[in-house]
Amino acid sequence: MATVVWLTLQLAAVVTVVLLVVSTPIAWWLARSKAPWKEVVGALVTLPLVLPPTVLGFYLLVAFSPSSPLGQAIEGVFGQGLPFTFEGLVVASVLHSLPFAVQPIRNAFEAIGDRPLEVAATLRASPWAAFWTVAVPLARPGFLAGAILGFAHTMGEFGVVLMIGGNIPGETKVLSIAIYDYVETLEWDKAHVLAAGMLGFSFTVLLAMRLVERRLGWGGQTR
Amino acid sequence: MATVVWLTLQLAAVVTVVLLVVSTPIAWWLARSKAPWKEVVGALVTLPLVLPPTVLGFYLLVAFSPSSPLGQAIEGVFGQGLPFTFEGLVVASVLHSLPFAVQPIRNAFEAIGDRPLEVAATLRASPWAAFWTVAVPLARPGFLAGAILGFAHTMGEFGVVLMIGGNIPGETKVLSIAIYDYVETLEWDKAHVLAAGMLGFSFTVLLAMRLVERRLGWGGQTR
Amino acid sequence: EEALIAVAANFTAAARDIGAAFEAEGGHSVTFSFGSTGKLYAQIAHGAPFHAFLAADVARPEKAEAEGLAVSGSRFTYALGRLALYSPDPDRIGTDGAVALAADDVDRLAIANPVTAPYGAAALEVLAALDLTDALRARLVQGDTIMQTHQFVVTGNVPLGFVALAQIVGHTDGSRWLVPQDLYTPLRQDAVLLRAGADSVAARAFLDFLRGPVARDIITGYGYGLDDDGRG
Amino acid sequence: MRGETITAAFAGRLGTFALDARFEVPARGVAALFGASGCGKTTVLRCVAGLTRLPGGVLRVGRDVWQDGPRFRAPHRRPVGYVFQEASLFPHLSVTGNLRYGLRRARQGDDDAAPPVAFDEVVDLLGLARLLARPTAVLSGGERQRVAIGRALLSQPRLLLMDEPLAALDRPSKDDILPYLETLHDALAIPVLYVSHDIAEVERLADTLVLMEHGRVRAVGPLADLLADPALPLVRAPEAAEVLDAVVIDHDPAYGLATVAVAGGRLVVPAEAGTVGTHRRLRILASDVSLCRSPPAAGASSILNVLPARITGAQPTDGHLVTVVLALGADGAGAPLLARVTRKSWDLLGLAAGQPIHAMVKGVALVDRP
Amino acid sequence: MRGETITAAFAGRLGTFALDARFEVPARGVAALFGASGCGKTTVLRCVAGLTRLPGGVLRVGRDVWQDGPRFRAPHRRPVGYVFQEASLFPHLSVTGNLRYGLRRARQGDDDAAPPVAFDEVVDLLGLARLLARPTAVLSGGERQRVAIGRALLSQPRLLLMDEPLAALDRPSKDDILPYLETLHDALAIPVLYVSHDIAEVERLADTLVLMEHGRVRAVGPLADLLADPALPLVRAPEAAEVLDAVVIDHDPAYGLATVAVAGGRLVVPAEAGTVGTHRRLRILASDVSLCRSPPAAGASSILNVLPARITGAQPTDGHLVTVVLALGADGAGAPLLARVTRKSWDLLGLAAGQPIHAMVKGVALVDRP
Ligand SMILES: Nc1ncnc2c1ncn2[C@@H]1O[C@H](COP(=O)(O)OP(=O)(O)OP(=O)(O)O)[C@@H](O)[C@H]1O
Ligand SMILES: Nc1ncnc2c1ncn2[C@@H]1O[C@H](COP(=O)(O)OP(=O)(O)OP(=O)(O)O)[C@@H](O)[C@H]1O
Ligand code: MOO
Ligand SMILES: [Mg+2]
Ligand SMILES: [Mg+2]
Repeated sequence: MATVVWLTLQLAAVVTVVLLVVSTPIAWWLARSKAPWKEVVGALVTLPLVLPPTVLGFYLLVAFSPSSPLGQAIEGVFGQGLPFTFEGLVVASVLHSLPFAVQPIRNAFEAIGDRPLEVAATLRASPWAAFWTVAVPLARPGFLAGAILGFAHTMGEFGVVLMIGGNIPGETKVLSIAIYDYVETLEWDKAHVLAAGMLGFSFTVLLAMRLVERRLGWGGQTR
Repeated sequence: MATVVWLTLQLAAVVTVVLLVVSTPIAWWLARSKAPWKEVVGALVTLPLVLPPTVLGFYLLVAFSPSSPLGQAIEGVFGQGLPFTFEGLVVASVLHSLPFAVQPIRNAFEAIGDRPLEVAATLRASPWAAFWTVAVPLARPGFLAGAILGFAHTMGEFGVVLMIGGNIPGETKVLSIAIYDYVETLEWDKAHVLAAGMLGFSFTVLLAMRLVERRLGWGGQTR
Repeated sequence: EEALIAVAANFTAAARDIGAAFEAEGGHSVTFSFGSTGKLYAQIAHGAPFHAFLAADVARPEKAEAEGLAVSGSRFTYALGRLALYSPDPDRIGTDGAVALAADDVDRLAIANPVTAPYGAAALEVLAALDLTDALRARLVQGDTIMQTHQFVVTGNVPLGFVALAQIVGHTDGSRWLVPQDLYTPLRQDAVLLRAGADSVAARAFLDFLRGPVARDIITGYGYGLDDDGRG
Repeated sequence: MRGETITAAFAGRLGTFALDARFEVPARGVAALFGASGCGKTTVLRCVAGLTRLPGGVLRVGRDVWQDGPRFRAPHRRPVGYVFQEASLFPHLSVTGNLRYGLRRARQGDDDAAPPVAFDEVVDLLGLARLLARPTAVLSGGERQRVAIGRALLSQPRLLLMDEPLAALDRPSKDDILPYLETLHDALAIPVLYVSHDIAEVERLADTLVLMEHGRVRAVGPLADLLADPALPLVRAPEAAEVLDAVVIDHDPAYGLATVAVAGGRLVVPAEAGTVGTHRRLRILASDVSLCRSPPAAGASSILNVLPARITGAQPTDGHLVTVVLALGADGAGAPLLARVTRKSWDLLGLAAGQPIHAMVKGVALVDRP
Repeated sequence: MRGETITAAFAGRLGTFALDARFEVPARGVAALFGASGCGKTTVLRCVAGLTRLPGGVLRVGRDVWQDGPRFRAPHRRPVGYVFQEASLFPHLSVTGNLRYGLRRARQGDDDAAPPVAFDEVVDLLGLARLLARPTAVLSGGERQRVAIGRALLSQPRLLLMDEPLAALDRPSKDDILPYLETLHDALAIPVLYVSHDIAEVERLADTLVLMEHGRVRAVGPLADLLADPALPLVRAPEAAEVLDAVVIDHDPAYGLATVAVAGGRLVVPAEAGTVGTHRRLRILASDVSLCRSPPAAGASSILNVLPARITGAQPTDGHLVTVVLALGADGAGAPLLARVTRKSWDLLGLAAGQPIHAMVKGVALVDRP
C-alpha cells in the first residue's frame, strides 16, 4: 500500500506541476492573441474533458501504442513507450486535466488587462520579463485554481490512468484504483479507510495551497 | 441511440445550469466572506473531485439509499428516491462537477475587487441589486469558464452517472456510457463514430459559448 | 522471476488468494492487474506488457489467440461463473427464486450490463427462460460490472439482483437463490498465455498452478464451478 | 435642513494611519475638506458614505443618525452621491448605463415626480452627449471624471461627497461645472462635502472649511474666518486670498461693472446685469492687494478699487514677503482682507499693526454665479 | 541633444476620434501639451511611448528614429519614463517594489556607473520614506501619484512623458516636485513631454507649448510667444499670464529682493541670494498688471515695479474686461507683457494701441529655481 500512496503523491505532484507549465503558454496565448480563430483552439483544448476518461484513455492507448507512428516516434526518442509507464500516466493525466488549468489561468491573464503590461514596457521590461514579473504574479489566483483543480482531479480520476497505466502495482497502480478495487471486491472497510485517508490528505493539501497563496498574496484589493 | 443522445444533452444542459445556480452563492460567499474558516469550506467543496467517480457514486448510492435517513427524507419529500432517476444523475453530476464551477466563479468575483460594489452602494443599490447588476456581469468570464468546464465534464464523466443512474436505457443511459460500452465490447468502429459525433457537437457548443460571451462582452480592457 | 497477469475484475479476490498460494510455493512471484475484460483486452491489443490474461469470457481470449496476441494453444477454461439471485432481505427469496422474481413489489431488478458483462447476458437468459422478460424489462437496473450490480443490491437501492455467486459465497446474510445451470449458457472464463509472456517461466508456472489442485480448491471455494471437460 | 448640521466624529486606525476627525458643519452649502496628501480626507468621506466603518464613530446628518454606537446605516441606505477620487466607472456599462444606474434607483422611491436633477440637463452641462453610447474603457481621463460626476448627481443625492471631482478637468470644463454645483446646493439645498487641493476652487465654492492635518481636524469654521486667521498656515500660502460677502448696490451696463458693498467699503467689479440687490461672493488674492498711505489721484491708474482699512496683523512669509491682515473701513470695523507686500515695502512705507492704510485692489472677481 | 528635436506626426482614427497631430519640439527642456479634455493629449503620449501604434506615424527623437513606415521600436526599447494619467501602480508589489522595478532594469545596461537619478534622492524628494514597505492598495490618491512619478524617474529615462503628474497633489507637494523636475531637464538634459490642465504649472515649467484642439495641433512654439499671441485663446483665459526671461543683476540681502533685467525694463522681485548673473523665469499674470499714464510717486505705494511700455494690441475679454498686450520699454522694443483692465478703465484712461503707458506690476514671481 505504501507504494500505491507514494505513487499517487508523485503522480498528483508531477501532474500538477506539468499541468501548470503546459497550460501557462496556452492560456497566455488564448488571453492575449487577437487571432479570430483562437477560440477554436480554446474549444479544442477543452475537448479532452468531453470524452469519457476510459475512452480518452483508449484513444491515447491507440495513439501511443508501439504500432502507431506517434508511439514509434516516442519510443525512438525516449527509448520506451508511454503506455503502462509512469510517464504515460503523467502525459495522459495532464492531457485530461488540461482544461481545468487552462481556463482559470486564461481568465486570470485576461483579468489583468493591458495596463500593467504597458507600464512594465515603459519601465524597460521586455515582453518576456513583463510576463514573469507582472503577468504571472498578478495571475496567481488563476494558477492556484488551476493547481487545485488539477491536483484534485488527478487524485480522483482513474479512468484514463487505468486505461493507459494498466493498474500495475508499484508502477501505475494509484490510490484511486486501489479504493475502487476494494469497493469492487466488497472490502468496504478497507475502502472506507483509504477513502478517508485520501480525503483527509487532499483536504490538507488543498487548504495548504490556499493558505500559502494568501500568505504570498498582495493582501486585498485597491481601495 | 436517439434517446441516449437526447438524454445526454438534457443532462449536460440541466447540470450546467444547476451547477451555475448552485455554485454562485458558494463562490460569492467564498470570495467575500472574511471568516477565517472559509478556506476550510473552500477545500471541502473541492473534495468531491478527489474521490474516484465510481467511489463517489458508491457513497452517494449509500447516502441516498431508501434505507438511509437522507434517502428516506428525500423520498418523503419528493415521493421518489434519487438513485436510478434522471434527477439523481443531475444531483450526482452537480456535486461532482461543483469545484469546476466554484473555482472560476470565485476567482472572477475576487477579481472584481471592492470598488465596483462600493460604487453601487453609493448609488443606492442594495447588496442584492449590486450583486445582480454589478458582480454577476463583471464576473461573466468566470461563469463562462465554469459553464464550459461543467458542461464538458458532464458530457464526459460517467463514473458517477453509471453508479447512481444504473444505466437504464431512456432514463439514465447517456452517451459516454454508450461509447464506453462499445469500447469494452470491441465494437471500436461504432465507438469511433459516436466519439467523433460527441466531440464535434461539444466543440460546437463550447465554441458557441465563447463567441456568445464575446458578443455580450464589454469589449476589452481599460486603457 | 515475476509474472504479470491481467485478471478480470470478478476474479479479483480469488486471484489474490491463488497468487499468495503460488508465491508460497516459492520460486516465482506474481503481480495482478485487475480490470474489466473489455478494458484489459483493449490494453493487450495495444501493447500492454501482461504475460497472461484471465478473462471473464471465452470470446476475448479467443480473439487474442486469433489475432496473434496470445500463444496459440495456451487457452483453457479456469473457472465457470455461477449466477445467483440475491436480496439483502432474508425473507424475500424462498426456495424458488422465480416466485420472488414474479412478486408484485419487485419495483427494480439489478443485472449486470448485458452488453459488456457476461453475467448480465446470462441474467437476461434466465429471465427469458422464466418468461419474465416482458414483465421485468422496464424495471431493470444495469450495473456496469457484476460488482456494481451487487452494490446496487447491498446498498438497499434495489431489492433483488442477479449477482455472481463468488460475491456472496462467504456471506450468510440476506436470501439467495442459486440459479439452476440449465437456465443460462455456462459462464466460461478462459485464461490464455500472451505473447509478452511466451518466454516467461513464471507466467507459465502460474498458469500451470492455476490448473492445479490448490488453485482449484480456492476457485470452488469462491463459488465458481470448474470445467470438468476442460483441457486443464 | 436650514439650521441643521452634519456632525461627524471618526477615530480609529487603518494600518499605521491614525484617524481622529471630529467636526460639525452646517447641513447646507459646501464644506471643503482641505489638507495635505495623505491627511485622511478620502478616509473621512468613506466613513461618511459608510464604506469604511470605524467602531465608535458618530455621524449625524440633520435629524438623521447614520452612525452611533451600534447603529449603522448601510451605505446603500444613505442618500449620498459619491464622486470617488478615481472615476471608478462600471466597466461593463456604457456611459449611459453608468449615468442611469443611480437614476433608476433614485426614481424608484417616488416615480411620478420628475427627479430634481434631470438626465438631459446633466448630460448637457457635462458635455456628455457625444459620449453616451461609448464603452467607458475608451474615455479620456477628463471624460471619465465627468461621467462619474454625472452619475453621482443623477442618483438624486441629499448629500454630495466629492473627492477632487475636478482634478482631471481643463479650466473651461471647471468653469462650466462649478456654477452648476453652486446651483445644486443653493436651489436644491444639497449639502456638499468637497475635497480639493486647489484652494482657488475651495475659495470659490466653500462656505465652511475643515482643515485637516495628519488625520486630525486642525480647524473648522466659516471659510472667510479661517482664510484670514494668522494662526493657520493658509495666510502664508502663495495663493492666500480672502472671500467677502458682497451686496450688489448698483450696476453700470455700459461697462458691465457693478458697485458692491462689503462690510467696511465699496468695490467696483465686473458683473452681469440685473443682479442689483443680490448677495455675491468676492475673492481677493493677497497678491492682488497692494497698500499705499494715500489714495492715488483719480484717473491716474487702471486700479478702480482703493479702500481705506486698518492693519490688524502681519505674518512674515517666505523670508522677504509679508502677508498683511487688514480690516476694511477707516475705523477697521469691516471685513478682513489680506495683502501681500514685500518686506521692503513694509519697511519703506513704515507699516505697523493698528495703522490706517489704503488697500489698492487689483483683480477682484465675483466667484459665484448670479 | 542640444539643437536636436523631437519630431512627431501621428494620424489615424481611434473609434470615432480622429487624431492628426504633427509637431516638432526641441529635444531639450519641457514641451507642454495643452488642450481641452478629450483633445488627444494622452493619445499622443501613448503614441510616443509606442503603446498605441498608428500606421504611418513618424517619430524621431534626436538622431533616433522610433517610428517611420515599417520601422517601429518596441515600447520596452524606448528609454521613456511614463507617468500615466492614472497612477497604475503594480498591485502585487510594495511601494519599494514599484520604485525598484524600472531601476533594476535601467541599471542592467551599465552597472558600474551610479544611475543619474538615485533611489534615496527620489524617495526623499517625493516624501516616500514612510510608505516604502506598504502595499500599494492602501495608498492615498496623492501618495499613489508620487510613487508613480518616482517609478518613472528611477527608470533613468532619456525622455519623460508625464500625463498630469501633479493633478492629485496638494500645493506644497507640487512646490517640492516642480523644482526637481526642472533640475532633471536642466542638469540631466532629459526632455519632457508634459500634459497639464493647469496653465500656471505650464507657465512655470514649459519652454515649448503644443496647443491641441480636437485631435489637431493648433499651434506650437516657444511658451512666451504663444502666451501673448492675440490670435490664440490663451490671452482670453482668466489666468492669462506671460513669462519673461530675466537676468539677475543685483541682490539686496536685507529684503531678499533682486533686481532683474528683462528685455525692455527692470523689475524688483523676491529672490534668493547668490544668484546674480543667472537667467531666471518670471511669470506675470495679466490680472496682476495695471496700467497708469504716469508713474505714482515713489514711496506712496507698495507696488515696487512700474515699467514704461507701449500698447501693441488689445483683446476684449468676457464683455467687460480687456486684455492688453504690451511691449516693454518706452520704445516698445522689449518683451511682451499682458495686462488685464476693465473696459471702463480702458475708456477712462483713453487707452489705444500704439500709446506709451506705464505698467504697474503687482505680484511678480520667479517661477523656476536657482
Ligand atoms: N487600510 C489602510 N491601511 C494602511 N494605511 C491606510 C489605509 N487606508 C488609508 N491609509 C493611509 O491613511 C492615510 C490617509 O489616506 P487618505 O486616502 O484618507 O488620504 P487623503 O487625505 O485622501 O490623501 P490624498 O489627497 O493624497 O488623496 C494615507 O497615508 C494612507 O496611506
Ligand atoms: N480606442 C478608442 N476608441 C474610441 N475613442 C477613443 C479611443 N481612445 C481614445 N478615444 C477618444 O479620443 C479622445 C481623446 O482621448 P485622450 O485620452 O487622448 O484625451 P486627452 O486629451 O488625454 O483628454 P483628458 O485631458 O480628458 O485626459 C477622447 O474623446 C476619447 O474618448
Ligand atoms: O469481470 Mo468483468 O470483465 O468486469 O465482468
Ligand atoms: Mg484622497
Ligand atoms: Mg488624458
